[in-house]
Amino acid sequence: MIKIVVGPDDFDIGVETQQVAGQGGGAIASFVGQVRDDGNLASLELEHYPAMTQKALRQIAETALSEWALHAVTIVHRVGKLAVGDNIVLVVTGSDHRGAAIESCSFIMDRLKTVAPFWKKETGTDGTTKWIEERESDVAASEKWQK
Amino acid sequence: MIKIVVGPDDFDIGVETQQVAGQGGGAIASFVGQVRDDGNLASLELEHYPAMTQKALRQIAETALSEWALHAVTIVHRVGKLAVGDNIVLVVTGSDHRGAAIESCSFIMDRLKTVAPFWKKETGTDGTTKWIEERESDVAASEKWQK
Amino acid sequence: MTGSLNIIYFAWVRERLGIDQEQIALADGIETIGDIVAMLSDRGADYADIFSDVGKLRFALDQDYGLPATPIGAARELAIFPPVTGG
Amino acid sequence: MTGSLNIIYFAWVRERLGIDQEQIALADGIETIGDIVAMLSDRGADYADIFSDVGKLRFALDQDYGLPATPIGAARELAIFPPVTGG
Repeated sequence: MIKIVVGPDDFDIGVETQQVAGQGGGAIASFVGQVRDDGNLASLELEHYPAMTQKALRQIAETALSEWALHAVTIVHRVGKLAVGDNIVLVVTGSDHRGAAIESCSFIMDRLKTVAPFWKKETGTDGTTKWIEERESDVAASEKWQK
Repeated sequence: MIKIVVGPDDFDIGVETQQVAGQGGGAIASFVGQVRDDGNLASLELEHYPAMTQKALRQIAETALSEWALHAVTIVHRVGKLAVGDNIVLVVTGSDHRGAAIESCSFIMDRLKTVAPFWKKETGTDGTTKWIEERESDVAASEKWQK
Repeated sequence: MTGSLNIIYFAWVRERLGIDQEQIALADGIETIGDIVAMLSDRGADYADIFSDVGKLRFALDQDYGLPATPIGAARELAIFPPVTGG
Repeated sequence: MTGSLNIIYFAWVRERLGIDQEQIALADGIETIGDIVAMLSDRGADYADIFSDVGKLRFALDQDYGLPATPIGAARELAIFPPVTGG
């Protein structure tokens, strides 16, 4: 079962993991990404490409389901204006085996970071704005899954 | 910050991940292991070595903290009688970077499986009991972290 | 090949252009994503600044990633944006 | 070296012995975990069944893992149990 949610609303990791666990298995891995305080960040604006986002996330989830023995994949990604400490992204995977659950969760995050059409714009405490740039480490993390 | 809980009580992944997130970072990985229904399992009894369990789990958490840049590690492991679908174990790690969070979560689970003094005894739907045996795949998963 | 294509911009590309989309006519000789980008780049100095370095841009044709060499074919929407930074 | 040692059993070792712990006197010549296990194994056929194959057992001396060759030293508690299966 694949569940993809993209929108402004916050998520509840308890509810989402329980839903994935309910699909069977017994091994549930999850990852939460939050707005990190780098010392002078006031807020973060997440823009996306609505017509493509669902499609891109679904393709990532389907690839995960074809590569690992999973019962369920949930991806939630927020858009709009977020504050320091707010949730941004949640990935939950359910499997019979912890290795499959954890690895596929890691794969989904790495792919999402380099493929899903989201862009972050930071507003600093001094009022200046800045579009976040792609990080080489994210590109490398995503490429390591290519065989 | 290290938090270790061993006891009969269930845990709340929402509460535990929030606590880890509150220690800073922005990348929170978690793993939940539940009692898996293999078709004829009635219940599971988890025995442990109380004097050693806390110590063994703390050592694993400390190793994780020394190997990865983490803000917090939480390990919760239940003991006593559990039913199919019940939570057994929770590991939550918090870091600035998702790689560190996910890898250390995986490391802690692999180590816990082969080092922490817990033993599982299954009672089948036909009333027979059986001590679970060590799995080669768990030993291999644990050994792959040795450098 | 003639027809029209909707071009849609995101993030700093959108901000610097001041528009989020435009409809363009596909003149003869415009076959690939690269041809479109060259055409945009030729509009003036501001456009050249944004579009001359394709390495800084990513492209999606009808919501699938494409490269400068990817043919437009019968696609209806070309998105041009910086490398993604979600998650 | 003389003294006493508390031996504590878990899981099927505990169940098959029917006791969860016992106090033993450390006679001369008992220096290592392996010496203790050999002594237990010598108690009779049931004990031999449980303790003769050290590969099926794990040992902790004062709550730290030990091997058959590990010296008892001043330890106060030896735990003998099957490979762990938690998580």
